[in-house]
Amino acid sequence: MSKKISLSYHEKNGQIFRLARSNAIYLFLLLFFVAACFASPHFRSVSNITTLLSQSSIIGILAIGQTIVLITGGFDLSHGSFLALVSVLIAIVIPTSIFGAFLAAMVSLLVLGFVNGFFVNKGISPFIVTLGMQGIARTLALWLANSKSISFKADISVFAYGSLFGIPYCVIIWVILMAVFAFILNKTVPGRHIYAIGGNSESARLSGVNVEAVRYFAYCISAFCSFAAGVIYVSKLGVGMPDKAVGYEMDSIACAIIGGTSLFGGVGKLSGTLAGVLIYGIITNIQNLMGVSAYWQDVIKGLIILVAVYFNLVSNRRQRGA
Amino acid sequence: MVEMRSEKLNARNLFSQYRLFMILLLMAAILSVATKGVFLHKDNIINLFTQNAMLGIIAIGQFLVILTGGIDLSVGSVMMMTSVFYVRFQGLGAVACATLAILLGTAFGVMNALLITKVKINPFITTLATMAVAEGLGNIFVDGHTIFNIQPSFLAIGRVKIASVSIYVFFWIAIAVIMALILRYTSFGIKLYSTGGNASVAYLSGIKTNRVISAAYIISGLLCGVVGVLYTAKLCVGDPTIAGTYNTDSITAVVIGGTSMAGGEGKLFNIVLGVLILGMLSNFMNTMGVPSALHVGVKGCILIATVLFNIYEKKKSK
Amino acid sequence: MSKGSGDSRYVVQMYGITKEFEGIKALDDVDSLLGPGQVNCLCGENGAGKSTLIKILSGAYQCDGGEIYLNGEQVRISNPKMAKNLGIIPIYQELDLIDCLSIAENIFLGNERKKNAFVIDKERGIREAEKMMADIGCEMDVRKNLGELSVAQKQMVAIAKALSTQSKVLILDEPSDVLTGKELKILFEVIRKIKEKGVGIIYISHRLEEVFEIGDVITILRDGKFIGAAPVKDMTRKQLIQKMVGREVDEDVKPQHADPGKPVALEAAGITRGKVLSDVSFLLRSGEILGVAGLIGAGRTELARAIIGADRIDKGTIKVFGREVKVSSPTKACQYGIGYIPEDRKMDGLVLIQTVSNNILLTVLNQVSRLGFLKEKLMRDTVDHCINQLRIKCSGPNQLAKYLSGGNQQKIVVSKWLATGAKILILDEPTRGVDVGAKAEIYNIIRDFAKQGHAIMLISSEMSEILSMSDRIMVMSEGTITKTFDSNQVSQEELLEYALPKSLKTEV
Amino acid sequence: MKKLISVLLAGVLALSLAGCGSESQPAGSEASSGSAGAAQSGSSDKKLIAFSQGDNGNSWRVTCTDDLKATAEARGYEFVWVDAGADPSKQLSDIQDLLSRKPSILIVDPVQTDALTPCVDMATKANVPLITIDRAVGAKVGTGTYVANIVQDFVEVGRQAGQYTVDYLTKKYGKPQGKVLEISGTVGSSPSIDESNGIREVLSKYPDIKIVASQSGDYARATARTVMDDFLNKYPKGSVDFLISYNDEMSLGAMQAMEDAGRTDLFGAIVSKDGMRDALGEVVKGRIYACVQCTPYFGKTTFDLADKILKGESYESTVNIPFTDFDMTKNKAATEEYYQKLMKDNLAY
Repeated sequence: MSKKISLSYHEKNGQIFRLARSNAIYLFLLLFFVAACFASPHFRSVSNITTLLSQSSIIGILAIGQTIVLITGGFDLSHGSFLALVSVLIAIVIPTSIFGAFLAAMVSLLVLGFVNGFFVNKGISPFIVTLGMQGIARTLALWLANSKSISFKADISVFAYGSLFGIPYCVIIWVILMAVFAFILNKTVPGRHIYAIGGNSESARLSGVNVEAVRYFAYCISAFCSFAAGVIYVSKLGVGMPDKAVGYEMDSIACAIIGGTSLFGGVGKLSGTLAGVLIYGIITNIQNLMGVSAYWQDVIKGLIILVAVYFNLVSNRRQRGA
Repeated sequence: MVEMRSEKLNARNLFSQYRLFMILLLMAAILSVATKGVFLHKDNIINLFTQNAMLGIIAIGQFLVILTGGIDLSVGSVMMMTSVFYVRFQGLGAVACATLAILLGTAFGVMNALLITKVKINPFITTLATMAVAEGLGNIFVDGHTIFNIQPSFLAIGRVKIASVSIYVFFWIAIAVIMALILRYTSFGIKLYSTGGNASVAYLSGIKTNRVISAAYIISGLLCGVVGVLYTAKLCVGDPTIAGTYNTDSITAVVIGGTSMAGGEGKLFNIVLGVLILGMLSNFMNTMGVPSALHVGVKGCILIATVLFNIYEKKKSK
Repeated sequence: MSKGSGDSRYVVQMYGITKEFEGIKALDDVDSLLGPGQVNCLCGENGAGKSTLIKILSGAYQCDGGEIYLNGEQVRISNPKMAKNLGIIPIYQELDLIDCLSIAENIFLGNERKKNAFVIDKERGIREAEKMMADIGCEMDVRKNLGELSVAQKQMVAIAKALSTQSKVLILDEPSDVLTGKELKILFEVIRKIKEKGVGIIYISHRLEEVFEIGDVITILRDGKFIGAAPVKDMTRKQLIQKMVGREVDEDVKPQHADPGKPVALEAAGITRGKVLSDVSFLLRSGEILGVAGLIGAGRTELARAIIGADRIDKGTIKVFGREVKVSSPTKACQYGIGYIPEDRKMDGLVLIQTVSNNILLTVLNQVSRLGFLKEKLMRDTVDHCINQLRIKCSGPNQLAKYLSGGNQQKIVVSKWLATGAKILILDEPTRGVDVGAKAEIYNIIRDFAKQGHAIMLISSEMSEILSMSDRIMVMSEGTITKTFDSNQVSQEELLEYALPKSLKTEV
Repeated sequence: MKKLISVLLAGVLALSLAGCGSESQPAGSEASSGSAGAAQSGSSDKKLIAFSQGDNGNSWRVTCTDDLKATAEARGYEFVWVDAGADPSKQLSDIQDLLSRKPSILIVDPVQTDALTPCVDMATKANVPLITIDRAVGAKVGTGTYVANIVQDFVEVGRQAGQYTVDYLTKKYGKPQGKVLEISGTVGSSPSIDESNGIREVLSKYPDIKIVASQSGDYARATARTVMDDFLNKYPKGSVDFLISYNDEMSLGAMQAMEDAGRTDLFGAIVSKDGMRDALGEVVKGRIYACVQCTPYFGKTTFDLADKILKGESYESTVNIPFTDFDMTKNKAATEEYYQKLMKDNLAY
């Protein structure tokens, strides 16, 4: 009897630790946040927090797509170019019709996402496919825009700057997408299949999962997220810029990995990614607020990324150990 | 590697062995027709090699890393950092400073190696972070400035030519040959390929896999250091913005060279070809006046195409 | 030209099945019949085409020729999903389960329990999964991640999964490979249950005793050709083996006794590691074969890894030929002359994408090189010697390891350690997934080592193998040694008795 | 758990490093550490001037930044600056961050004209006077708190370059004719576009002058060098007359290519832009025909304006910084003198 009790107690104890560990990245976020609050009084102001959130929304939305692709054991290096392409497409079509512009952008992005999926299904390493696509999409953007940036009259700045009850629309969009895709990942068949093929695509195939279809699905989601992020991007700038948004894919990947997504697939949570994005956002924001010299910002960013990842790593290792 | 000997027995393998070489010849043919023979002109060939020597050397380091199943995103940035480091501290005298610069590059290699093998952080994220660090340090060294006043004595080295071929090319060839010999005639070669092919097997067979992997990253860092110094000599400038495309281009070249991202498969000779193919491509596009906007796209297509071809080849040879 | 015709008395009829891979006939005009409630055992050496045949039946491959009838109607099975819908459920050798998903999710992967077309009904899934696991006699929390389970438990999940769909035909490919006594019993229970439901079962195993225990009909293949089919009762073990191998194989073996005078090669004392190994001590003499029996997860592999320094140990000392040594890594083990032939060949044994030669040389690189420079001739000689010594069938030292048969791959792994001149060899499941012919060869090789005075530690889940090979047998359970026997004074039952965890004793 | 804590500490360490990092860094240390101090005390007697640099990625921009910083500190302002690394989206974010520090004046060097337009609203909302330098933003000066714009007219620069081209060729052939190579700036960047418009505006008047090849040199020395290598192979000696290069970096790269290829025929037939010291040296040596200077030294003009604004005096809302031409034909003396000055003070521009 007494044995039993002590056992259950032990169990509970273990659970508490496990809880702490499985949410290690939030612990880090919290700590980081508090530290930032002490580091600069401007940081804790409500306005700055809202700014921080709306600034993070673009990367945040990209990171959603990135996480999903990473979970399938894939990769998406085309985000940056996709963003540029969306901005250009919208800028070109918007004079004729705003709705048409969004539709055009979305459709063509989904097509490109599908192409990514196609080649990955052909057995090429996703890294290569999307690296290639990065170049191709960039070229498309430059070619469509004839290498110039395209400004347009229509005012769609509401997406980036407008707000509802003080909450910026871009943040709202971000939250909605988070919710939707979190639901898809955890509660729906295709969602679980995404984890399945990430864990072991052959087994999934033999279990009758349509692996190829799932891959298409994942890369299209990623492309769709690029579209959504692109809308906010272009509405933020009010210009179609074919040559900008370089290297955003690296940011989205970094965020996902900081959030505990594995590069080998099968493992990852959108909630973790969210934490990753916020940490990432705070890094730049706080450094700007503290007036850290531009040159040092890179160095420190690099270091903090390493620390954050290591932090997650250790906690997970121990979790497995326990 | 040892494999080579056997594959010669088999005609298809013979083809797939020298496939890239044939692609290269094909491109050369097209180019020389398109440019009305200008391409085949001695100067142009030389200049093709000179232009790509730097990338060529970096790609060798990248190749070793990818062979272990890893990836090094920091090559370009480390190269830049060492370059500006040299310019910043050239006061110490060419030799001393060059040595220090190369050591700095190596140090970054060591840092990557430790983070990956000891701390066990994934290579991608590790090198992504060290890339940022190198970028930052590079700018700090020179305060973001491009520095021009470089000791002429040093620049003279950069001007040295042997049979009207500038020395960078010889550096490239030398390093490539040495590395090829190492891979072919030393146990390190087998260890590297095996570790890349299946680390757990290698480990259980008594190979110090961590050392092997570390070696790859350290060599990569070292080569970046070397290139950094050469680069300074070549362009007579310490410029903190040159990291540019080297990071991805080196990977692209290695992959076009038929190396598998999973590690364990690939041949150094083909990497040299990969670099040349990439070089010919931009050489072609510039001479043919292909609008700059299209360059990246074309590169992307070629990249995917070659890998598709490789996969197709593998399927056939099975 | 239709050979047979639909006959509803059979669940499955396969006629003239033919399959080529790049010109090599993997299957050549093979027939097979399966009645309802029947267990049809597919027998044949590795490469005989067993796996190919069932992969065709389950839609993983398409056959180039031949017809398949299901309950008398001809069917074309173009993909796994279709096979599932037809009620043909395979459980492959490499379990088609996914570690990062929960047990319930694994069971219903591919046909999830849904609220509607899109949304999963978690609760219902869990409820049904629990019931299914209970049905096949192992209750566990189905919310657990599969990754946390033992191989045997996974096997059970795989079976539950197979039963989750309305199955007409159940295909079991080497299910017993990872199972030991108790689980095997359960498995056979389950199979008998399924038979009663009129489900046809195709059963593949290298362990002939199982064939005779559970099988109704035997279908024998050799080199992709159909050799014959017969009811189990009309066939003796010897005949079967003869048909499979196409020649006489002398299977019965007599343990030879190492005299206790021989020097102690390996002495482990109080080896302890976390929860998996507690205070393990034993002696291993030169020229002796020490069998290590036990159920999956008893800590046998863990012990081996601890000895060769692949995993760090918390406590305990290891003496090699009387000298106490600190084995901190396999590299060290290699230097002290301890060789380890791991359990999982493809994962830990071979670099599949590498040449035979490089695989063999992996352990002796330092011997065949000076200052890191390879001595070509010495290399070639070493490799040739190994290939000849173990009669490894390969096109040459530069063939890629992945193109070799299971048996030959295993031989490479063994020769890798022979080359080092290791005095102590630890073999972990050396005959798993190896066919009868090669098995006998490997047994002989092992005995030869012993004769040459090597000390051998043989880990195996096949009680018969342990009994026939070992001089002494030590039984492990829950990370400790429960008993050590002299092999000629112990029975399977005794071994099992000691192998079972205390917690389970009551059940048996 | 211990390990976790250790890592937590590491995290804090990394952050605090962010603080001290800025001190251990010579440039800007004063400003940032000062700002940190200001953060704690919440009040600082110095007026804060915030500067958002669009792209500190080339020495011209760096010189510009340094000049602003030096001038600001000389005049007793607290100066903080941020680099957007050529990413307009990041620059807008940077500006938001800077504004939340409530500077007295915000100076912006936009990555791109239209894209940065929103920063006017931001400044207005925060009620901080906004000055743009080097390029304008899409809004009219005077809207909200967008008080002033200090620029150079790259179209005009282009016209000048075009004019030089015409002069040279006319001198060479007696009448305006000939084949011209062009190495342009970063694809899609507004200065590159403006300049090329300016050039074509002029050359369009002379049908016999043809731009036979144009490639982007990315405003970078290495790229330009590669491009030139290929040009030289395609156009053997005598088949081209003139090279228009969009900045000095690229001109110097191109000249290295010529030197290494032994193709000195184009020396002295180059028009360049910026007025970098080394380039001026080449002008003086006569190897570059002409160089249109656009100065990175905005400091004086900008802060004269800033002082006025803060004192509430009247001021010009649009200032065009004049550019000087360096060549050995019209402005020999001026050129040589300026070059000597640069050598003496060891300045890049």
